[in-house]
Amino acid sequence: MAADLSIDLAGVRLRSPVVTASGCFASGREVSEFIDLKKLGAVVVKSMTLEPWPGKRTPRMTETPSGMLNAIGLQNHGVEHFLQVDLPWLNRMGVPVIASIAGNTVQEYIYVAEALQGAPGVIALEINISCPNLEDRNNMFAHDPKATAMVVSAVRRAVELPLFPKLSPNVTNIVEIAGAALDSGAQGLSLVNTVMGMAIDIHTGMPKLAGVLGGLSGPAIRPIALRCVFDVHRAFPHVPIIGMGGIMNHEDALEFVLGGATAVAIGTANFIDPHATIKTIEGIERYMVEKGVSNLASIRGRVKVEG
Amino acid sequence: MAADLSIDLAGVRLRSPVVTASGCFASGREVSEFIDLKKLGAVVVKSMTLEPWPGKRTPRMTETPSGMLNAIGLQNHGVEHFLQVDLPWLNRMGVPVIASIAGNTVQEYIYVAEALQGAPGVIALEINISCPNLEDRNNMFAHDPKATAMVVSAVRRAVELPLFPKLSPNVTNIVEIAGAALDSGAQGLSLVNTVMGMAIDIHTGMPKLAGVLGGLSGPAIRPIALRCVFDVHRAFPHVPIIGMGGIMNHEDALEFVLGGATAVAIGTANFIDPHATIKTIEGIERYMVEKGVSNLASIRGRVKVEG
Amino acid sequence: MIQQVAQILSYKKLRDEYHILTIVAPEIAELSKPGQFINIRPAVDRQFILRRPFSIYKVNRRGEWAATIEVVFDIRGGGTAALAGLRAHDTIDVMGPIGRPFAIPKTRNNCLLVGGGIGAAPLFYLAEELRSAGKRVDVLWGAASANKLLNPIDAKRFGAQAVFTTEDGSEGIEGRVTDVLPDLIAKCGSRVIYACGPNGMLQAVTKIAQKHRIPVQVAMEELMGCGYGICMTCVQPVWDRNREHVVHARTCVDGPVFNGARIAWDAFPPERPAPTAPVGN
Amino acid sequence: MIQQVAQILSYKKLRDEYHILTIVAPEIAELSKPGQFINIRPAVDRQFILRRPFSIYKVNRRGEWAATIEVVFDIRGGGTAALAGLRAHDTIDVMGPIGRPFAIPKTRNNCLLVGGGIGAAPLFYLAEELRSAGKRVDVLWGAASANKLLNPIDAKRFGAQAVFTTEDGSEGIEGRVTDVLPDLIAKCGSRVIYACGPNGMLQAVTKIAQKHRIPVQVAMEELMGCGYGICMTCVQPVWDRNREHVVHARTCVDGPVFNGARIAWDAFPPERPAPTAPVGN
Ligand SMILES: Cc1cc2nc3c(=O)[nH]c(=O)nc-3n(C[C@H](O)[C@H](O)[C@H](O)COP(=O)(O)OP(=O)(O)OC[C@H]3O[C@@H](n4cnc5c(N)ncnc54)[C@H](O)[C@@H]3O)c2cc1C
Ligand SMILES: Cc1cc2nc3c(=O)[nH]c(=O)nc-3n(C[C@H](O)[C@H](O)[C@H](O)COP(=O)(O)OP(=O)(O)OC[C@H]3O[C@@H](n4cnc5c(N)ncnc54)[C@H](O)[C@@H]3O)c2cc1C
Ligand SMILES: Cc1cc2nc3c(=O)[nH]c(=O)nc-3n(C[C@H](O)[C@H](O)[C@H](O)COP(=O)(O)O)c2cc1C
Ligand SMILES: Cc1cc2nc3c(=O)[nH]c(=O)nc-3n(C[C@H](O)[C@H](O)[C@H](O)COP(=O)(O)O)c2cc1C
Ligand code: FES
Ligand code: FES
Repeated sequence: MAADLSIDLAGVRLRSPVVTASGCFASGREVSEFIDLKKLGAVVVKSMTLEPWPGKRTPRMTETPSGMLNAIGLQNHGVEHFLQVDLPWLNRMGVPVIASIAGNTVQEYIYVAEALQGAPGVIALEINISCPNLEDRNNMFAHDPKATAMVVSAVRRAVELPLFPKLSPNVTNIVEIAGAALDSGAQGLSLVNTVMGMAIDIHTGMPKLAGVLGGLSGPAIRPIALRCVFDVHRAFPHVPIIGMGGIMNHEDALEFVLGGATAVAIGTANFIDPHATIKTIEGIERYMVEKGVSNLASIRGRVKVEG
Repeated sequence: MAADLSIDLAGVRLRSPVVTASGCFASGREVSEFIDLKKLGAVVVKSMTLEPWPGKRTPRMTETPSGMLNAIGLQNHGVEHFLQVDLPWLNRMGVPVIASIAGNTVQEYIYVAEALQGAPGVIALEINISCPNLEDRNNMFAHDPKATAMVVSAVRRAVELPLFPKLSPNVTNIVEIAGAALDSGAQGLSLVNTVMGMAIDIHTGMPKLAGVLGGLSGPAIRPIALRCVFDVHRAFPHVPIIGMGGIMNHEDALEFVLGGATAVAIGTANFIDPHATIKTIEGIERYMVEKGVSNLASIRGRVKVEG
Repeated sequence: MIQQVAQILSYKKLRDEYHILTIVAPEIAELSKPGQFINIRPAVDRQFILRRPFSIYKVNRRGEWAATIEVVFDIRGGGTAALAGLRAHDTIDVMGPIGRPFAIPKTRNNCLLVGGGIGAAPLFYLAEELRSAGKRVDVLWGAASANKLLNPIDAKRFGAQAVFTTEDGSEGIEGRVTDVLPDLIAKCGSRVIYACGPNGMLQAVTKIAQKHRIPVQVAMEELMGCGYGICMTCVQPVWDRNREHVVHARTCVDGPVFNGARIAWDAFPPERPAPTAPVGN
Repeated sequence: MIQQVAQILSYKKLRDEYHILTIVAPEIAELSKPGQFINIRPAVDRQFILRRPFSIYKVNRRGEWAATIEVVFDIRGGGTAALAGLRAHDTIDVMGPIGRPFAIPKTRNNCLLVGGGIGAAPLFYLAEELRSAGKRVDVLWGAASANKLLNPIDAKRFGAQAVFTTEDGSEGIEGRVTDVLPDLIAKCGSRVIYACGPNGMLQAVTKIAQKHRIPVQVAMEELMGCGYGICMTCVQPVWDRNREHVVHARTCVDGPVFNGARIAWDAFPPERPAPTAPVGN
């Protein structure tokens, strides 16, 4: 029996359930030396802002047990550069694009979104709300249901594209934030962004990141990310979810699908192995054939729990 | 130069800065086959409830990258058994005891605390508020500043002992919860409890824990726990903190001290090596001698960051 | 109980199926009794952090240059894979001996040992002790197929009767141990049964033993966080003395050997667990 | 750039101080140029998950049975420790060759190579290429002490002038490379400088080169998440073309070799960083 890897993501049919995690794939050029981007469900590009952002000082990264902390500071060339340079290239590659947008004010999100409206090959916007809100004492948008609703509904009004707000796991009640995002017009959700962490060099007394605090990613956070996906899926069973966090291979990816993810995103694994996405797709296909699973939708969220 | 390892914890002088993490040392009997408990700052015993609790079904544990998930369900023999059996034994061992108390209602916390008031050798209470609150739709006490305040102030009124509420990292703003606990009369804080997570067996479709969700501990969570300690210490520089989360050796322990911990607790590491606490103490002493640190208080929170 | 860094005396394969490590650990060997286990840290610096428990398969108190313990295992994941990579002179961190051993009967003589697959491991050490105590030992090994039967050659050596069952009939009788157990009990005049293997098998063996009114000791397995009694992850549901309530006993130190009649077999987890309050812990 | 699982041809130690791995990687060897590096995954299943970057130390395009690359390293932590445990026939996952190589000057002839400690690694490969291009190569190695000087024997072989400085005076001139650099430039009539080593040294060397109005190429190091351009962790502050703004260039693919004059040396992190908004990322 042949396995159909295609999935429906908020009305868009994707060739495969595997996409890239924003900021862990740049715009795909470097990785395309190793893999055929067309095999991916979509490329989720590095979050873009209105103007180019320089990002933070170095050190921007440090390793921790089974993970890494990063504090890049959203270095990116800005939405114009994306439209002029990266998007045309991605279109030539023939892979659907999910544009991740970021900003420090609601207005900035709106400007970036408007610039992307109608851009060829952009099938959805991922809204990276794990950004400090300059208008509210630098609180993360993602940490407050109201701020989340503000950004999402503003972008909703500005564009027609399907919206996937990307939620932070650093919250008491991710279901509440998810609800706020969905009530504000989101078609789906991306879960999750990095977990806030820190590391210190005990010999120099210096923080290991110039930004002091950073985002934890990699296998270490997989159980945390999976729990977020599970909780949100049980609360909103019909909402498409792009699940991510520590997915290194097809087995990890399938854990997320059984937990409630519609699609999975691969982030840190790309740093270790440029073929990680493709190997994951191939592994999922093998699993489906072995288990006689004709399409992923049929096992989504099917972890055996009561109710 | 000799290093003085003793510390002041909310007015009590402890022989060493290393204590045990509740639930990761039972009451010390098993570990005493391997180490001299007197060398520890204190033994923090498994959380106790009013009545004996049977705990959850098995499987109660599963390994994850650089960590483990547990869902024990606070299996314990109840406060009476502790007073009759465990405490007298611990007193004979000559080690100070921090009693961890838990419950599902504010009243239950009060009963357990009252039973412990004046118990010999009990130098403080750790209040495990990572428990479902039966009176509020099973929400964790630790996830809500009001519920946290309710428990802490109630226990405050009930007993004279120094109180160390143990906070959960699964919150949006741990500083806010810490503030609520301190305003309610806590002398110090224990940071942190486990991070909520989940794992699924993709071959059976079963959750890997009978409780489905569990608490993540071990090296994987160290950067997260350290960030919590750092944030709370910067907000409340004069409050003693027992820091924990993934501490496996003296280097990890010193990261927490530089980040703001007064004392450190060793949990999961005891499962791997019954000598983990002692080795950590010896390593801290070596470090102090090498660096010419006369007492730990002098480097507490001294990570080199602005302000 | 002892913790020590011990040296590997030898590694060998058994029938291309199982792996045997002989570990130089005089004190542990000295103290150990059949049914106990050791808890090994296969490696440091790996993504898995915990120890791995293994039954004591054989003990050689007069080893070439020091007393040794043997463990036999099959490769399940990272830990056993790391152990299978060890060679003579490598060292590993070992804790043991751990847990309640099998009880050697004073009066009863005919002992029947029932083992499922690799689960038969502790029964080899037990058989030796029983025989040196002058008991009659009969053996019933079951497995999915011939290659999964644990060391039948030795089993035939010490078994007055040595019966094998395989589910695919590739060796011995086609079927499961429980199919032949009743007849074998009668035939051997068994007065006590020792069993180790999958839970399902242990439960079935217990039922049969109870029908025959003979005591049965079962060696249980459960996921272990610490392996020495401090974490409460490894519990079994057992009846309290007056058989009123089911309580949780630690497999590592209150077991791994239990009286089969004390296990509350029906209290094991449901097919679909309900999400319960996550931490606590 | 290529990713492949490559076999170790040999492991050897250099002066009890450094470790040398010779790796069979024909295609990578074929493509590689001096100044480029390879990114190695020392092991799987470890608590550390990322690759480790190493300069290409030597290339042998006519290896005994296939073209090989050599890397030389000292043990800093888990990754290099794992690499030092590799032996002939072991395999590792390698990506390379990566990054902007050193530029070989068309007209200028006298090339001065300045290396600090292990940082001298890529300069050995460079020296070979320069000399086969008919250039004069002079060498200035500095280190804390004699044993930390990288392979001075070879350095003397290919250096018209080969000068060594050690901070403790245990070999060569007591002091730092920058103490002798000005004189050496004059003495050798150096027209271009290639430098690799600690940031502080590279900055000082750049200043001196600029005073002498000769171009300097520096090979920089920075923590690398991916080593092939997708994660933005490895950036260096560099001046944009019209020297108006400092922009962040990736060390892995926009470097590791930079024109020393383009690095914004004063833009490096402050002693006490301020906690800034954590994620984003
Ligand atoms: C008392 C006792 C005695 C045992 N004796 C033997 C023996 O003699 N020979 C043998 O081959 N195996 C034995 N086992 C099972 C053995 O411990 C596991 O096969 C081993 O831990 C698997 O580790 P892994 O990393 O290779 O597999 P993984 O599946 O990667 O292990 C993942 C986690 O699950 C745990 N685990 C997996 N299987 C089991 C199991 N069956 N029981 C307990 N924990 C498990 C591991 O310890 C680890 O924590 C025994 C188990 C117990 C509890
Ligand atoms: C372009 C480049 C070329 C290099 N060439 C060499 C070489 O030829 N010989 C050599 O001995 N070393 C070289 N290094 C440094 C080498 O990469 C580190 O020594 C190594 O990564 C340390 O890994 P570890 O696990 O042993 O140490 P750990 O300290 O445990 O490593 C922890 C983390 O820090 C990173 N790290 C540590 N030191 C460095 C460093 N100096 N530069 C970049 N990342 C670092 C590691 O990659 C890892 O991610 C080079 C680095 C770069 C960037
Ligand atoms: C270096 C790095 C940069 C990242 N940049 C972004 C980003 O720009 N926007 C975003 O939404 N997430 C970003 N992330 C988060 C990832 O998209 C992903 O949510 C997270 O890393 C968890 O997945 P993983 O464990 O597979 O990496 C970044 C992560 C890393 C490690
Ligand atoms: C098996 C297990 C049982 C635990 N039981 C308790 C408990 O009863 N009360 C409590 O406050 N914390 C409990 N904890 C949490 C630990 O005390 C500690 O906060 C956490 O494990 C992080 O530290 P570690 O990474 O060093 O283990 C338990 C943790 C584990 C792993
Ligand atoms: S494994 Fe920890 S108590 Fe048994
Ligand atoms: S290391 Fe990832 S961009 Fe350079």
